[in-house]
Amino acid sequence: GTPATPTTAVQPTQPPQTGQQPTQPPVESKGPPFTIGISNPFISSEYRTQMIAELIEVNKEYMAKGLTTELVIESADTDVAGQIQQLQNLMAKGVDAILVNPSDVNGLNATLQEAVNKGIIVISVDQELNVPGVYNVGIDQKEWAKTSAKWLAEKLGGKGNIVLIEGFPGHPANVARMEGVDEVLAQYPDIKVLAKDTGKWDEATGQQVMSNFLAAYPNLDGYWTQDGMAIGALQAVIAANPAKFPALVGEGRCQFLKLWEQVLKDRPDFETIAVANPPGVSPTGLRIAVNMLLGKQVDKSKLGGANGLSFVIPVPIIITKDNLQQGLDICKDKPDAYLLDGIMTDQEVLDAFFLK
Amino acid sequence: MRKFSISPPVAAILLAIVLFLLSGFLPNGYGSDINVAIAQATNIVRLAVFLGVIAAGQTLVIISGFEGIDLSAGSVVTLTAILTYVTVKGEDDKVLLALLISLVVGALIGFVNGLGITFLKISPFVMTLGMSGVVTGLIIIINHGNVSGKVAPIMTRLIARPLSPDIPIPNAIIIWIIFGFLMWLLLERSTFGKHLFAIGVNRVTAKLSGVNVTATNLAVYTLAGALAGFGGFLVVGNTGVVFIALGQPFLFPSIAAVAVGGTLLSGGKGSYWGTMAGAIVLTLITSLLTTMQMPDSVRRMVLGATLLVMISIYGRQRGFRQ
Amino acid sequence: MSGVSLSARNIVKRYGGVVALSDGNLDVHSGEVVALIGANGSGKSTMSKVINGVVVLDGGQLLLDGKPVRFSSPQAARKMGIATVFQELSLVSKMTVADNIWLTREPLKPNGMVDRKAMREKTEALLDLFSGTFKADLKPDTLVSALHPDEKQIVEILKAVSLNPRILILDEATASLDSRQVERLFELVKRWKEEGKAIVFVSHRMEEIFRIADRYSVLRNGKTVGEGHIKDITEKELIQLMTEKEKVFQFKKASVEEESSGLQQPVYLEIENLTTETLRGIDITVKQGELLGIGGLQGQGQRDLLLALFGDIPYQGTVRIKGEVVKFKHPRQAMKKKLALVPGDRAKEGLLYIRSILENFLLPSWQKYGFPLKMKHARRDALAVSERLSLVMSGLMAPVSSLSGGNAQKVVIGKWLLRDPDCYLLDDPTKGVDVHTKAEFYTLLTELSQQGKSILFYSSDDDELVGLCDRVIVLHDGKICAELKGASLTKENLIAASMGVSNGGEA
Amino acid sequence: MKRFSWDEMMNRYPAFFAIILLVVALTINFILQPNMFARDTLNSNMRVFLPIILLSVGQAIVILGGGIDISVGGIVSIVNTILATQVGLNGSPEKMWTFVFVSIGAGILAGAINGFFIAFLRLQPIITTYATSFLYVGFALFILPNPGGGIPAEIANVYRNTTPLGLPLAFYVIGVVLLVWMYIRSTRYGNYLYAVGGNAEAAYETAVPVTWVLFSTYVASGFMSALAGIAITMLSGSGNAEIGVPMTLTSITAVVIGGTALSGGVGGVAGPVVGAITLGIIQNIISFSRIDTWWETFVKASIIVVALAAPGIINLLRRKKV
Ligand SMILES: Nc1ncnc2c1ncn2[C@@H]1O[C@H](COP(=O)(O)OP(=O)(O)OP(=O)(O)O)[C@@H](O)[C@H]1O
Ligand SMILES: Nc1ncnc2c1ncn2[C@@H]1O[C@H](COP(=O)(O)OP(=O)(O)OP(=O)(O)O)[C@@H](O)[C@H]1O
Ligand SMILES: [Mg+2]
Ligand SMILES: [Mg+2]
Repeated sequence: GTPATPTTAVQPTQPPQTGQQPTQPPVESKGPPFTIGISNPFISSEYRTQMIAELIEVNKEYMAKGLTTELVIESADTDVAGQIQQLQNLMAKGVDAILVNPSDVNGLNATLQEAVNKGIIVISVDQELNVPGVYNVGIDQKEWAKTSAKWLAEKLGGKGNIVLIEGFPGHPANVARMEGVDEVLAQYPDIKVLAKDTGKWDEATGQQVMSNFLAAYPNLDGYWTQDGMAIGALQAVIAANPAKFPALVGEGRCQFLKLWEQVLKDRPDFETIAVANPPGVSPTGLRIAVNMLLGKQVDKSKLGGANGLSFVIPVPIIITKDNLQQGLDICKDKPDAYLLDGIMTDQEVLDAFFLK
Repeated sequence: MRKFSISPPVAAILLAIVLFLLSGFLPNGYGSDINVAIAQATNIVRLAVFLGVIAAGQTLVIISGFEGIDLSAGSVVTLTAILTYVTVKGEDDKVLLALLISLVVGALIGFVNGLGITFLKISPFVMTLGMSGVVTGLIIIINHGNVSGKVAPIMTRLIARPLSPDIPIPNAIIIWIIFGFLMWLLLERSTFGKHLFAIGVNRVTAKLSGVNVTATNLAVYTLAGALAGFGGFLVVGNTGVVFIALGQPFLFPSIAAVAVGGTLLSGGKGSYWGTMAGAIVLTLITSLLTTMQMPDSVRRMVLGATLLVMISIYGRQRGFRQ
Repeated sequence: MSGVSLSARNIVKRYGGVVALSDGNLDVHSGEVVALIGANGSGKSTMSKVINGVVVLDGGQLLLDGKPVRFSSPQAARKMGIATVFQELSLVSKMTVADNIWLTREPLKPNGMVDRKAMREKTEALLDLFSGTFKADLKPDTLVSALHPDEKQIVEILKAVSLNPRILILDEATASLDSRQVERLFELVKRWKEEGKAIVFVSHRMEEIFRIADRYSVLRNGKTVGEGHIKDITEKELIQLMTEKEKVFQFKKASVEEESSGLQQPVYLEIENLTTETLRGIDITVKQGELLGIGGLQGQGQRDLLLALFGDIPYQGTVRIKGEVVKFKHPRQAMKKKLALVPGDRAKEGLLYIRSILENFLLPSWQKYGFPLKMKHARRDALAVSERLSLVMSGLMAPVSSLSGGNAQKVVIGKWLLRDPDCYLLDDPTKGVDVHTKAEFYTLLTELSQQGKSILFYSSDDDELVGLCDRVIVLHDGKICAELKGASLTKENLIAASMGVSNGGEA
Repeated sequence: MKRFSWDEMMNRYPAFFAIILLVVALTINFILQPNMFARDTLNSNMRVFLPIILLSVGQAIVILGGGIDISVGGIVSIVNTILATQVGLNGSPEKMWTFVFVSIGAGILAGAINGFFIAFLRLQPIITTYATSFLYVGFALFILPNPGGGIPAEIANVYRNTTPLGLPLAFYVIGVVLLVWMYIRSTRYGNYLYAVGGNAEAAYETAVPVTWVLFSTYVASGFMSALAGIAITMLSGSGNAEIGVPMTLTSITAVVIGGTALSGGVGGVAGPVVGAITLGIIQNIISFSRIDTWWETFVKASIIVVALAAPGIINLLRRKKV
């Protein structure tokens, strides 16, 4: 039969008993090694490739200790239906926990619910979902955006003309971030937002949009952008080569830091900020999952979010002109596309989120 | 009595000019400032360069007829951009090697497309669509280790920067003009080009006039691949960075640019000048809608409507009743 | 069935620059067979398409039972009881025989589904009309693509007949039928006539016309030039009507001396036992400067002979050019050996309709102009050829589609003149070409042969063959059935030989 | 008996090759995933495949008639956004029913727009539907600029969890679609469709209402796209204007794998249904075969290309033998 345990009362570490049909994953409390599944519907981004690579890396640690088996990774460019298929395949493979980076705010709800009902620990990484029983692990997107928005507002002395380049409109992370930006800007009535456009989270579009803006508003005071689009935007500024660079927001990618360093050679007074958006939240999520599977008790008081199921990971690093060198040092032996990152250690995870 | 008619590329250019002039009156337009207007116009043309180059191969395969189309162009752009990026590693003297690699890899992929289309008689649409998936697969295989590389200063200098501080014409535009001239040479002043038009109109006539239809068809897909490869090289020179989704956004606009430029989608008639004009029109419309702060929904609808109008004007087919 | 009569008066029909009908007339009544006769391209098929509503007419009038009608579509004509056997067939090859025959008129079951069983039975009943004349595996469920040409033709006939029309147009319905099948068709035609159907019969075979038709109507270059009762006219007179030239061109036979000097010319082309799908062992020798005519009814392998020589279709046998054995696998190779082919269907095989006259002229020759192409030279050469051919055009950059049929045909020949080949293979080059242009062609051909070019000249126009050629071979069923030259080269002999009556001078 | 040739076989049973492919794929999948025929697994797979199956059916009808429809994904998006915004997460079943009908109306209207341009104005299908796909996705974005909204979970669960007689709901839907198709196929209209796709000129001469038949194929495609849109909305329960976009090319691939040639007039609807299922199964095989993550896309795309090329390869080999 199907499990009837109400999801709200689920104790993830004590999954409900179910029948022994061969089609059902073995869900009764069992010991290690555990199998953890990953569902990622979008591979055409460096964030995601770094995320997958780090997950594999961190899992090796646990494999060595005999706590987990090899990860079951479902990762391909696909749509909502495709991700539902990914999740179903993971369930069919009998995984003990699923880390999912969702492609849609509500589209996976029923499927994830099904997984939760099967006693699988489901963790949504990077993006917050509002599904009973599904945990979230990620940074606070709103706070993340506020950090750089505040920096920009202060750099402009509280007044000036700016433009905004956002990611995919309506994407949950983007919505949260833009809310944060709006909140900050609301405190600076003299900062005027001339225009806002989507850079679709990619460099080329960001570059195009910024080029358009620079042509339309040659005397721009500053701009706020996020993630991958920041490199494109900065490239556009360099190409346009205005007398005075607008104050601008950057991103935590090695490529950006190197560009920053380069610009400084010509314009020593150039300033920007890079707030890391760490793919490392996923491996951190993996650590949380493993510890939950091992029966460690989560300290509910440390969780936030609508359902009280969100693990909020602190932003690992913020680079300003003061610690640029630190960032560049990290980047020394890293590929250009590397995103400044932070993966919490097992101990840090235990200290931060679990009952002693 | 001669009917008043206007050639499609000219129509596209006129449309572009009219749109641009109108854009001046928009709230965020250039207004009366001639310098801003010039800057804006230059910028739009500069942005059109990359679309224009990528649409070059598309122009060729569409001219070759038999429902010719290249849906793998987007992923080839990404692939060669990544290859350029990792080959150059910031060193000027590797740039030529990277260019060569881009062209050869693009040509190889195009060649495989051509083999499937000419010998296995797979429809170009399906063949190049499938190939696009394969190339995307290759990109992921190459990219998963997080590619490490860098474009060379000379690439940035030659592609992304203006000619000189005093002459604010971006080099990209100059490259495009030279490229356009070469494309013209190929299409209008070479035997290959003449044969290409011939197979696009009528393959039987072409064969009976001594044209090697098979070889020409194979060559055109190979060349289209190489041109997409060149597009990838240029694009990475402009962005300075690579990422997996670099080329895909260029794919459908590249087909639209060809259509707007008046190249007959059934093959046998068209020009690269038209495609250049088409690329400018599309870039202009996109940028106009951006300036007008139109939401994405309106932008897409306007783009769709524009295309529909353009093809209604010169894309009609013959009716059954004569 | 009540009586019916249809008349077409002063029909005008243009296709772009080509005038297919300039003054077409036709009358047909219940219970009679009218033969619509004319040379190739004289407008017979166009007339059929005017009557059955497939094309829009540019002028003239259709009267059905005395009342003017306009057909806005094939449906409209069909509603009035007009059915057509199309020369090019109107079959969908990926559908079955039954589906094709009953398309749009499928018998339905009460639930709206096609009653396949009834349709099969009805098809079988129809096939019975021709029973015994085709292979047993032609069944209602056979795909049309799997049929032989004669079987397809039968299906096309049955398709029209199944409409039980008042007026039936048979456009060259006998062209690909064998004699037994033709016999059967004629029996049927007689029966239909008795039933009161009106029948328009298009054919190039005189013998058939005299057997079956009651009246005739002759088209020449889009104009009806004679109508009357068959019994009032002889075969010879009819042919005369069809072919009579306004005396613009006098065929000048090469004088005896020239002919004998021609005999001393070296051999250019030797063909031994050439065999293809349609050709069954052809042996020909052509001398330099010889103008060799190829005659015979349409579709006896003339086209294959030319295409095989030009490397477009595979063949067995030996071909020698100036003693050297060649086997071309692609027209390009034939071109390199200085051969040229003027194909039969200029629209489908000879021209790039939407491209310019210049490009059409130069298509086989671009390599000569280097890279970048020396357009000035190319234009100069094209202009020279167009002047030599007195091409009537608005300019070299105008598309070929803007030219009239005769001028378009000049372009097809002109593109080879530019390459100056040693040997021309001509596949009915004067089809649908007006008299003046024909005259110019004749002059050109004579000139070319005087310059020592060998010419293989297939024509469906017997006058041309007789008037121009040094020697004519007549093909019948893939074989040479007669060779006519000198005194034996007369039109009478040629026609006789074409019909397969091999009493022609087997000189 | 030369008549019963391979060509005839492929023509009579166009799904033949597709079914072989499906059987092979199922066998491999079964080896890798022994529980795949269990009720839950079967149901969970089939409910995911259903939207694309429905879409492929519509696409197949257009392709049979000699066209192609690039806008199907856009229509799916419109339907999805209508349902997600108008029914809402807390809507009633009555509301759902109402808007299911509205959605179907919208799908038919969108199809009719395509049909109008293609059948009556005689524009090229590929570029016309490409243009309208912008219109449709733009319109969907207009209805629902940001992902969100949805339909009530209970209604979604009906779709997800209904398994009458232990068989997935999708089987019944497919059954009904195939029955309806078999009915249509055996009406006059069915014959018209094949005639128009096979030889429009001959069909016209035979008094088939060619223009209307062409028009109807796009309407049918719009209708099926609406059904696909309803299915995917029931599957995901949420609204997203981009939801249909990736489905277009998949539907075309499914049709071709299903043995329906892009040239029209050959094939059927059963083949594309099989093709769509095969594509889904291939995805499963990749997933269960434990291929290195980074190779998955490449392997999958290569399998699809080989599947697309297979009939061509077989033909080439047969030609060689003859
Ligand atoms: N890609 C294609 N798609 C559809 N039909 C084609 C294609 N390529 C050639 N054809 C058909 O083949 C015929 C001529 O091409 P073919 O390949 O035979 O010539 P060729 O390449 O010049 O010959 P060869 O291969 O001997 O050099 C034409 O009738 C044309 O319709
Ligand atoms: N669709 C068309 N487009 C252009 N020209 C055409 C078309 N159909 C026929 N013609 C031209 O119209 C003229 C008359 O053609 P039609 O087919 O009526 O001749 P016909 O008497 O039937 O010849 P045949 O004996 O060869 O069948 C020819 O010059 C032909 O080339
Ligand atoms: Mg060939
Ligand atoms: Mg005719």
